Formats: sequence, structure tokens, C-alpha cells
Amino acid sequence: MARIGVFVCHCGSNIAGTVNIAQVMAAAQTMPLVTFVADNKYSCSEIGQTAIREAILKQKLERVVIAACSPQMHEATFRKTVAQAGLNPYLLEIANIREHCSWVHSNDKAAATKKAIELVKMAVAKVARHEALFTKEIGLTKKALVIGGGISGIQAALDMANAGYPVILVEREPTIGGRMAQLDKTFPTLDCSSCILTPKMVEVAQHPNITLLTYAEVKSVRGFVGNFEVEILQRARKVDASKCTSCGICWQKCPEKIPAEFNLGLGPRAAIYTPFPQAVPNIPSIDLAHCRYIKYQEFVARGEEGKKPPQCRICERLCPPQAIDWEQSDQVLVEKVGAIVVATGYQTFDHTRYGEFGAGRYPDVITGIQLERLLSASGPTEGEVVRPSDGTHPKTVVFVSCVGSRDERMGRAYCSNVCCMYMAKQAILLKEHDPEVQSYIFYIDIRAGGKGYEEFIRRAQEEARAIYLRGRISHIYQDGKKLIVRGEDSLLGRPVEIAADLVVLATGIEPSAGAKELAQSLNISYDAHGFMVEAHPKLRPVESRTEGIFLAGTAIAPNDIPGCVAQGSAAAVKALAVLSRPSLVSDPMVAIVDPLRCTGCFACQRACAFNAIDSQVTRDGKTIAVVNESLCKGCGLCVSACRGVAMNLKGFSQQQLLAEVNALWR
Amino acid sequence: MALDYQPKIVGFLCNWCSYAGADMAGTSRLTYPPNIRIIRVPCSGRVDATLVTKCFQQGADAVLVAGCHPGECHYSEGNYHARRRFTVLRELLSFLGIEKDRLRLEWVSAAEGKKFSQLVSEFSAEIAHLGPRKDNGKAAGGSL
Amino acid sequence: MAGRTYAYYPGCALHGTAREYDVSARLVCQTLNVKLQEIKDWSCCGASSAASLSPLLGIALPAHNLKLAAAMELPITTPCAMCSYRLKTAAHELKDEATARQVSEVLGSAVGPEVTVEPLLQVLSEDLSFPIRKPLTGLKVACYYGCLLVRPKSVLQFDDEENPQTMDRLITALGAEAIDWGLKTECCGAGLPLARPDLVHRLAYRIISLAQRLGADCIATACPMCQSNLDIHQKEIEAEHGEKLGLPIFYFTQLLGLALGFTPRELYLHKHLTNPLPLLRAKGLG
Amino acid sequence: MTIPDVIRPPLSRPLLIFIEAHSGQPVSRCNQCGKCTAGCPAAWAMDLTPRQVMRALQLGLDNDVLASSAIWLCLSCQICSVRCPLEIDVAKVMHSLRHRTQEDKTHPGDKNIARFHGVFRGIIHRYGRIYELGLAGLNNMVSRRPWAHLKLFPAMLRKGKLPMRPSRIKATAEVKNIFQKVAALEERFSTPSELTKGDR
Ligand SMILES: Cc1cc2nc3c(=O)[nH]c(=O)nc-3n(C[C@H](O)[C@H](O)[C@H](O)COP(=O)(O)OP(=O)(O)OC[C@H]3O[C@@H](n4cnc5c(N)ncnc54)[C@H](O)[C@@H]3O)c2cc1C
Ligand SMILES: Cc1cc2nc3c(=O)[nH]c(=O)nc-3n(C[C@H](O)[C@H](O)[C@H](O)COP(=O)(O)OP(=O)(O)OC[C@H]3O[C@@H](n4cnc5c(N)ncnc54)[C@H](O)[C@@H]3O)c2cc1C
Ligand code: SF4
Ligand code: SF4
Ligand code: SF4
Ligand code: SF4
Ligand code: SF4
Ligand code: SF4
Ligand code: SF4
Ligand code: SF4
Repeated sequence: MARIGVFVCHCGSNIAGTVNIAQVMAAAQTMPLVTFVADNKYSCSEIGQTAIREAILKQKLERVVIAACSPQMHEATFRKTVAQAGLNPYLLEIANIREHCSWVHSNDKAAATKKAIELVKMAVAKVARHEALFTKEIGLTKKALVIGGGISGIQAALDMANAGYPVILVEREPTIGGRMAQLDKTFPTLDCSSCILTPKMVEVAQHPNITLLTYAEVKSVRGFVGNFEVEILQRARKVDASKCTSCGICWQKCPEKIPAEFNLGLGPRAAIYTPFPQAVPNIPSIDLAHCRYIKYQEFVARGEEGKKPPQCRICERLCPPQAIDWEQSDQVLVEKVGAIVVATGYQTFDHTRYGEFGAGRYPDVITGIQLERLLSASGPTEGEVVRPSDGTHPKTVVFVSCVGSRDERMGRAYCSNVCCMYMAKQAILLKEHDPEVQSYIFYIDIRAGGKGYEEFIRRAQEEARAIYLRGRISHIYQDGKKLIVRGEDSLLGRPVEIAADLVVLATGIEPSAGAKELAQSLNISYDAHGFMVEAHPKLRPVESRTEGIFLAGTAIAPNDIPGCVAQGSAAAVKALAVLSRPSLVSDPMVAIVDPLRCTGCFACQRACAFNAIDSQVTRDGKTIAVVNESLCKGCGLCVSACRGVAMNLKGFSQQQLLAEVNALWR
Repeated sequence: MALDYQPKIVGFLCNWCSYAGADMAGTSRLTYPPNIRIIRVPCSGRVDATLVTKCFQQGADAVLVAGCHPGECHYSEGNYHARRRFTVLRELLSFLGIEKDRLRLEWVSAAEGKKFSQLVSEFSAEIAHLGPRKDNGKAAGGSL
Repeated sequence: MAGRTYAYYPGCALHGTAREYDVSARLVCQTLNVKLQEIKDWSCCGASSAASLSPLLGIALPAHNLKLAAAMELPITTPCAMCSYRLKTAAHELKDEATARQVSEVLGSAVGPEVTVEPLLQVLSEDLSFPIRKPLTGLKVACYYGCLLVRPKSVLQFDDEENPQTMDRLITALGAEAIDWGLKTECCGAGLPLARPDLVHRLAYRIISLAQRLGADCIATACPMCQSNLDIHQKEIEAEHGEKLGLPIFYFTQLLGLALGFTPRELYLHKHLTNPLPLLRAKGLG
Repeated sequence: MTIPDVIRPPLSRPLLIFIEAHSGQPVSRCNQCGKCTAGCPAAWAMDLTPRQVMRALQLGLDNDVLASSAIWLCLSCQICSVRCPLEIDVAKVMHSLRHRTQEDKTHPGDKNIARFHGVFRGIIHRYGRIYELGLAGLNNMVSRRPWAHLKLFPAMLRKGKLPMRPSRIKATAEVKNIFQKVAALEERFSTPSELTKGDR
């Protein structure tokens, strides 16, 4: 039978001023299994702790109750204290006689003393049923995976690689860079986007610690923090990267032209292509859906009659180092990593859902990203802003804010955060390109909360002479060469109509296609829109609720480049905090199944939000539950779900809690 | 109702919000009646029928279960489990001949010391008003 | 469509200002073998006035007609957009139990919401293989739907709220060209020409002039109010703006009738205030 | 409608409560984006734009709302309703306001339109159907503008667009009955005062 020691703390007069310590000590003497009782002026002081340690050794105490302040305050301290005396740190219980007693019952000393005695009694009853618990050390793979190669993912990958850890960066597109690569200049400083992005992209490609997999996707993820196993699908480019010199002959000569996605259809690209000149890696890929030779092969394979399409293979013929490889096929790579950063970014809202804005029928109603491409010197018009319909220079440009944002009708209640700013930026840039341009910006309110942002808006108003009109647009229609835009100047309370040459829709930000599916395979939460959910919106903003998986950038919520970079770095630090540990220590206060009592109903599994319960087959062929201790968070939901009383929670076991209840009436 | 009747209330408080909320009441020196005995649990969802019925079996006058506000559960949705179970438990109590109001579920955050002290004051007064249990003090035995 | 029978609800306007709509509708339906059985002793749907003053009256008046049609065990069709709007809205509102109870109290017996109402445009667009005798080649038409046919889609379930296509497809099937324009479903001022002609003139001017600028020879409508607001008031609008418009405003049934081989007179085209005959002659259709 | 020099928002907003309950539309949700007004064909003629009607309701300027011409000029075209980003059926709010002025016997913000609707309804009541010539004539009479629209009449009469006699129906009694019963029921159900309790 265990020998229990009880230590009652005065906390100066904090406790002793209300609770009669002597009475508590006297009562403790009579409690079952208690072999030693002492008091301390300040238990947490060095003197107090030494006294406890000495008593444990001298009195051969096997369990300890400290009646003092809240365990939130000093449980960790006293666990260390008892451990130093050679006791298992989990054989300790704290009776909270300060926050829950002396401090709240200072008006009734007798009652407070009585309550303190009962609290000690409960702690004694509970500690008697404590078991020694042991943390486990788990090995881990000191390598990270970053999913998504936009600015957020690039930043996270570089920070981890620079800290000395290997990183695999997986990007779905043929190049990294993400949306930022499409931008012309960036607010609020108007640096050229590619000037600040390209060096980072090159650094990624050349970093000895980074394995860059573009044109690749994560297929599945198994395991847990420190020990994830990832399957990555590497799609075939049909170009041998080890041979290609990026000479560009193939994409210049390829006869098949289709609208370029990177330029949002504003210009063509070949079937063999790199999305843009500074692509990283600068190896072309063959677009299988459009390549003539692939179509030819498919035609032959179908065995149809009729005129065969041309074989083409021009790229193959002209490629100097013979890098075209028709045999190349998709491959699945399996990698082990210890931490994952998800930075899958965004796409913009499909404005064709707005019938009142023409549903995409009017060529001169374009999106913000399209205007970025028109403004960009490396864009399809080499930086000349012209109307898609007739190539003329627009003079009257109307910006429409919140398209697909703040609109419940479109199922988008949220604000896209960046469009107010990029509209101002684009108005400034338009004016720089052509001083005759007059911009009108229809807005609901101007959201410019960042550093230097409000000042930037003022620049758009004062320098670029943009006219801000407060009100939402209701209708856009074509009248000859002009687009009639109807809004309200809600400050004057009058309807407004502007005959525009070009209308720019500030389309909102939504998660990239496939974000939900990816989140499902990672077992992390996502919201109704598909944005990844943070572990805590304020205090754990770059962690997912699944340990070891971190989040960055617009995959979480609309954000601008400064925010994305900050999150990329923050996620890297969080991931490094995992990778840099020698090993992972498991919290021993986890759930445990009694295999003899488990009926295999798996009510526990359904209750567990952390996928911590697996099934296992016993020797006699029974399928029962088993807890994966590295996933279990110790919430105890499974225990209350288990009707067979087979599940239990170490440290808060059913027996312990019942003992506390019973102690109250003994 | 005897004036000196002091009900005994057992409070199961989740470690992350409500237990800390009760601590906060202490740190803020907010007094409340000394009738409650707090048992720390990791999550309000950990509290099951056995624990609650055990309290009543032993003679508790009331039981309080408190956890994080909906949407703020440390374990993401443990408090929703608690809420669902709570409805069933209240039914069970009335089956056992115990007034439903003797079991209460509340959301108290770590910052709501004041709410906690008010809650205990009100609940104690309410239970004192209800008076001693009328089901001979002990609920029908047997675990559930 | 062909061979189907409908309970026909012409609506008040078709017995008055919009006689030509009634006449042309009956003619084309007959040709296309769509049988119309006029609802006996139908009464006014209440238009916007009844609903404006009393919500219950706004439902009870059309519901009375729904009841008459239900007795005929036929789906209703009506050429008038306002009528179809009111009838459909009433049928929709009757899905609400409390409303249904009140209405049945008013009408003395229950009316279910299950009577279907299809605007004539919908009925005649179901099958576009018309036996065309005289294709409307070379005629550029701005199809004008107004508000009442399409909005709100959640109730009317007819066509796109912003860019409907039903009439455009029908007109195209007749050999004419339907222009793409942005004011197809703009409001013309509805029933307010008497109370606020200034308002109607302004709205009608915007619609007519845009259609004209975009190259339309004429406008096709499916609503007696649209037609009369654009047609009857055109002269006054011209005077106010000092601008000659002269854009003929047809009922789509009249254009359909022309293509089916009826004469302008048979289609009562002489009833229009903006004379369409010069246009038809110029296009070789008169 | 008169615009006061200073707005002093009242503490209680009975009209807002009533309209939200009556129309089922969350007027308080409106964030004043102005899209309703931007598309409204009649906004230019209104003393309060549709957005401002929503605002005045939110602020509790009940008399201004009820006396506004907007609620009469609204053509029920539904543009505002189908495009409102917050899914508020503004047209329905306008309807509810019109009904409220009826119940309250408020002086209408646009007499001509209110009178027109009254005349229109009267004709249905009498004949069961609309008699357009009668409608026009009667409308002119009650609006004391006997010569309004006179320019149009000859052409329309010539074209046979205005039949001289009303198209009567046999069952006029039935229609009259509908009017009567509706009136009786509305008496019974109109309890605006009950709906307006509880706000401050
Ligand atoms: C018109 C416009 C103008 C803007 N202008 C500015 C500006 O001036 N200043 C500013 O600060 N911000 C601006 N922004 C915002 C800026 O674009 C974003 O803040 C930033 O680009 C987001 O970076 P990201 O890495 O989070 O996402 P992204 O750039 O979207 O990168 C995500 C990457 O992940 C990849 N990916 C997605 N799913 C997967 C998957 N399942 N597997 C593998 N890879 C995947 C994508 O292909 C992409 O490369 C603008 C935005 C718009 C729309
Ligand atoms: C009224 C109000 C309400 C708010 N509500 C919210 C809210 O609901 N949600 C939200 O997310 N945000 C809210 N905020 C913002 C929030 O307060 C800040 O984002 C956050 O507290 C900033 O934390 P910090 O650590 O950056 O700065 P601080 O909290 O200011 O901490 C800086 C610390 O540094 C110390 N310090 C300063 N100089 C020195 C020095 N030279 N040497 C040593 N120490 C120094 C200071 O004493 C201080 O302790 C609110 C802000 C205000 C004003
Ligand atoms: S252990 Fe807690 S109660 Fe004791 S002295 Fe320290 S702070 Fe005070
Ligand atoms: S031609 Fe060959 S070497 Fe040159 S870019 Fe194309 S694949 Fe590479
Ligand atoms: S085979 Fe022809 S079409 Fe295909 S990528 Fe090569 S050049 Fe282009
Ligand atoms: S950032 Fe501005 S434009 Fe974009 S959704 Fe928010 S308020 Fe609208
Ligand atoms: S709920 Fe209990 S009995 Fe059922 S599977 Fe889980 S541990 Fe076993
Ligand atoms: S204690 Fe919680 S996390 Fe652990 S297995 Fe049970 S339900 Fe899952
Ligand atoms: S459109 Fe809707 S949200 Fe915007 S002002 Fe009008 S009612 Fe309010
Ligand atoms: S329904 Fe009324 S308020 Fe709404 S847009 Fe039409 S006319 Fe304006």
C-alpha cells in the first residue's frame, strides 16, 4: 500500500490568512494511506521544494499531495520537484486550496477550512489511484514537405532549408512562383513583382537542401507528426530535364497554339511550353491534351478510319540535345517527412456567375489578374494596356470592387482583403502608363489596414486622380464601343452611370481547386469555402489542428504578399520546432483500451476527433480498439463514449474521478 | 426550507477553459458560496453518465458541468459531445426522480471569472431554494 | 407542345389595349396546333395594384383563376407577362400553409398550388421547328423580356434573370437575327404610365434608344405593358428628346405569325402606334 | 418628406421590427452597399433611394420612410431583390411598407400612384376586370387632372385600343365577395402593434 505525503502551503497569508492550516493538517493525518503531513510557508520557493524533496526521501513517500495554488500555476514545477526526489512525476496531485478556496471564501473562514479539508481528501483519494506514467521517445524524420510553390511555400522552404534541414517542395504547375509571378508591380511600394520573386525562385532551384518537384502532386499522406509517409505523383513532362538546355527552340517552333493560362487567355502559348520566361525550372512540358503527336497516337490507338492527324514531332526533330522523351511516364515517389507545410494558395472567383456584369460576354470586362498581365512588361502585350476587343487604349476605366466577395448570394460572405489595395495600385499604374486614363473605383469601404496602405490609397486619389465612388455596381452592359456601368454614389444618394472603355472586376480570392481534397487526405480541417482552419485563430495561426502539419499564405485566408511571407516564415519556425528536436516525447496522459473488456463496438473511434483509435485483431480473432498514443490528445471523449467501460484515460481514469466523488462523502 | 441548509454541489470543470475560469474568479478575489467541490477533467466531453449518477447516488444536491464555449473547445468539439449527452442525462435524472434543474451545463471561458462566481452563487441559491433532494437523498443504485 | 391543350387566360389588357396580342396569339396557336380553351368568366389577376395595397388580395384574385383552371384540369397559359407573374407568384405563395388557409377562407374552398402556369412564350418555344412560310431574313430584332417573365427566378423558374434566351431562340428560328444587348430585362415602368408618365418615358427611352443604337430594326415583346409603354408613348418620347426613334414594337406572336404566313392585317399590325409596315416593306416582309 | 436639420435617432424602432417580421426580410443586415439603388429603374425619381429607405428604417426614422415617395415609385421590378449581395428582398420590403401605409392611413408620398392603385382596385371590384378607358378617365378625375394623357386618347381610340365598354364578367358577385372577405380577414390579422413590442 502506497505511502502518501501531504504538504499544505501557506502561501504567506494568501492561504493561511483564510484557511486554518493546522486543522487541515490534522484532518490530513487521519486520511487513509497518509503517512506524512507537513506545511510550507512557500512551497514553490527553493526552500519549500527542498523540504518536499527531503521528506519524500526520508519518509519513503510513494505519492504526494500538495495543497497549494492551482495546478495551472505550479503542477509542472512540482512534477519536477518530485522527479528530482526519484518519484515518478505523475504520482503527484495538487489540491487547489488557493484560487478555488482561500481566495474566494475569505469571508467565511470556517467554511473555507472545511472545504480545504475536503479538497485535500479528494486529492488523496485520487493520488492513491495514480499510476506511474512514462513519456515515450519517438524517433522522427528530420525532413520537411512543403505543398505549393507560391511565395508562401517558397518562403517556408527557404527558411527551413537555410536552417539546415532538407525540404521537398511539391508544386502542381510546371513552375513555382504561384500567383505572385503573374503580378506586375506590388503594393504598397510598387516593386516589380518578378524582380523580387525571381531571385527567390532561383534560390529554391539551386538550394542544396531543397528537392524541387514541379508538375507534381501529393497523392496521400499517412502517419503522424515526425513520421509522415507521403506519396507524390510526378507527372510526365515528356522532356528529359537532364538533357534540356532551355534553349526554347521547341516552344518557338511548335505549331499548336492555345490560349495561355498564365496570361488568362490574353495571349497564346504552344503545346510544349514553359508558363513564362523566368519559370523555375525552365524546362518545358508537353501539354498532353493539346500536343498533335499525342492526338495522333490516340487516333492510331483507337484504330479509327479516316484521315490521320499530322504526326508533327517538330519539337523532337528540332531539339538540339534530343531532350524530348515520349516514353517518359508518370511516377509515384514515396517520401518520409517529419513536418508538412501546406501553402496551396488561391485562385480568383469566377465572375461569369454574375449575369448583371455580362457573365463573361463582354471582352472589355476583365479581371484584376488580367489587368496585371496587361500591365506587365513581360505580359502578352508587353506592358501596353489595350482593350481585348479592339486593341485600343482605354481612357475611362472603371473598377468594380468585391466581385465574389462580401456577397452572400454567391456564398461568399468574407472580404478578399487584397482587392481594395490592388485596385488602387492598378489605378496608379494605369496613370503611369497613360496620363490620359481616368479611373473610377466603386467601393463599399476601402480596406487598407496594412503598413503604409492608407497612404497608398491617398496616392491613388491624389497623384493618380482616381475617383472613388462609394457604392456597389448593379449592372454593366455594352452600348456600342462603350460599357455602361451603373452604380450609386451612395454618399450623394444618386444613381451614377459611367460610359467606360474598360471595366476591371476585382474578383475575390478563393482556395485553389482541390484544396478540400488535399485537406481531407492530410486529415486537417477546412472551412465551408475550402480554406484551411488554424488550430487557434489568434494564438496558433499557422498550425493546423493536426500536429506536425502547418499552414501558410492564402491557403488559410485571403492575404497579401507581406502577410504570406510572414506566415511562410512562421510556419517554417513551427516546423523547425518539430524537426530540431532530438526526438519527440509523447504525453503519457492518453487513452488506453482494456482488451478484455472491449467489445469492438468502436463507439470510441467515432467520438475521437483525432483519428487516434485504430482497430486490431486479437489472438482469439476478436477485433478491438487500440489507441495510437502518438495521435491521442487525451481529451477522454472515447472514455465517455465507451459503454463497455473498456476505455480509460491515464491520469483522469474513471476510478480516479469516482474516487474523488466518493471522497466527498466519506 | 431551513435557513442553514447548505447544498453540496459537484463541479466538473474542463481543464482549459472553465477550471481556469474558476482560477480567475480566485485571482480576482470574487467570493461565492463555499458549496461547490471542483473536479478537474480534461474536457467537458469526458464527463459521462456514470460520473454524474455517482454524484447523485452519493447524495450530491446538484452537479455542474462546465466547458469551453462552443467553437472554442481545446479538442475542437468535445463540448458538443457534452451538450448532446447533457440532454439525455437530464432525461435520465427525471427518470430517477431527481429534478432536471439539479444538473447544469455551462460554458465558462478562462477569462470569465466573474461569470463563474455569479454562476456558482446563482446555482447555489437555486438549489438551496429547491431544498434537499426529495428522492430519499439517493438515486436508484446501479451504474449506467 | 403541338396538340397540347391549355386553359387560356388572356388577361384584361388583351381584351383592350393589347387586342393584337390576343388575336396573334390565337392565330399562331391554331396554326401550331396548340389548343387554347379560354377560362370561362376569368377575372382580373389584380396586376400590381391589388398586391400593392393588400398582400392577401394580391394572392386571392389570381388564386380565384387558378381555381377555375384547376376545375378544367388543364395547365394555364397566358400571353401576358404580368398575369403569368401574378398567377405563378400566387401558386408559389399558396405553398405556404397559413397563406393557403387564408386564401381558401376567402375563396370558400381550397386551392392547391399545383396548377401549372406557363407563359405563352414558354409554350411556343418548346418546339422551334415551325412550318415557316416566310422567313424573317434580314430582320434584326431586340428581344425584350421586361422584368415580369424572369424575376425572381426562384419563383418563376423560367429563364436566366439577366440574359434570357427563350425569345432570342424563337426569333432566330424564324430566320431573323436576335441582337445581343444588355437591357433585355430592364423595367419599362410597368403599370405606371397613367400615374407617372415621366418615369415611363425615361425608362422606355433608354430601352428603345439602346436597341436602336445597337442596330435593331425593332423590338419584340411578350408583355402588353412592355409593348404599350414602348409603343404608345414613343411619339411623346420622341418629342421630349427631339429625336426620331420610330422603332416598331412587336409582340413576338406577331413576328411568329408573319413567319407562318399571316398578313400584317390578320396580325392586327395596324393597331400599333409606331407603324411597323414601312419596316416590313423595306425588309420584303410586308 | 421633410429632412430635419439634425437626425436624432429614436431609441425604439417599431417600424423596423414590424417590417422585418411582416416581410421576413433582415433589413438590419443591409450594409448600405447601394447595389439596389444602382440598378433601380426608379431611384432617380425617389426622394429616398431604396438604399436610403433601408437606412432610414435601420435608424428608426419611421415617419420619413412611411411618407417617402420611394415606396410608391417602386415598380416591383425585383432588380434590387435578385441582385442584393446580402440577399435582402428589397422589393418585398417596399411592398410591406406600402401595406403599412394602408393600415396606418399615412398620407402617401406619391399621391398619383397611390390613387392610381386605388382606382385600379376599384375597377376590378366593380367589373371583375380592368376597363382601361374607365381606368384612365377615372384616374384623371380623382387626380384632378382631367386632361392628362389626352394627347394619347384619340390615337388609341382610333386604333381601337380602348374599347368604350368594360369587358364585364358574369361572376362579378364572386369577385366582390373576394374583396369583402379579404377586407374582413385583414381586419382580423392586422396586429402591427403586437409585432412592434420589444425593441428599443
Ligand atoms: C489581381 C491581384 C493583384 C495583387 N497584387 C498584390 C500586390 O500588389 N501586393 C501584394 O502584397 N499582394 C497582391 N496580391 C495578392 C498576392 O497575389 C497573394 O498574396 C500571394 O500571391 C499569395 O501567395 P500564396 O503563396 O499564398 O499563394 P499562390 O501564389 O496561389 O501559390 C500557391 C501555389 O500552390 C500551388 N498549388 C495549389 N494546390 C496545389 C496542390 N494541391 N499541390 C501542389 N501545389 C499546389 C499553386 O499552383 C501555386 O503555385 C494580388 C492579388 C491579385 C488577385
Ligand atoms: C482597445 C483595443 C482592443 C483590441 N482588441 C483586440 C481584439 O479583440 N482582438 C485582437 O486580435 N486584437 C485586439 N487589439 C490589438 C492587440 O491589443 C494587439 O494586437 C496586441 O496586443 C499587440 O501585442 P504586442 O505584443 O505586439 O504589443 P504589446 O502588447 O504592446 O506588448 C509590448 C510589450 O513590450 C514592452 N516594452 C515596450 N518597450 C519596451 C522596451 N524598450 N524594453 C522592454 N520592454 C518594452 C511593453 O511594456 C509591452 O509589455 C486591440 C487593441 C486595442 C487598443
Ligand atoms: S506553491 Fe502556490 S500557493 Fe504555495 S506559495 Fe507557491 S504560489 Fe503560493
Ligand atoms: S528544344 Fe530541347 S533543349 Fe531546347 S528547350 Fe526545348 S526541350 Fe529543352
Ligand atoms: S509534337 Fe508538335 S504539337 Fe506536340 S509539342 Fe511537339 S511540336 Fe508541339
Ligand atoms: S478587399 Fe476591398 S474590394 Fe476586396 S473584398 Fe474586401 S472590401 Fe471588397
Ligand atoms: S467503445 Fe469501448 S468497447 Fe467499444 S470499441 Fe471502443 S474501447 Fe472497445
Ligand atoms: S482521449 Fe481523445 S484523442 Fe485520445 S483516443 Fe480518446 S478521443 Fe481520441
Ligand atoms: S443591395 Fe442589399 S445590402 Fe446593398 S444597400 Fe441594397 S438592400 Fe442594402
Ligand atoms: S423593385 Fe422597386 S425598389 Fe427594387 S429596383 Fe425595382 S423599382 Fe427599384
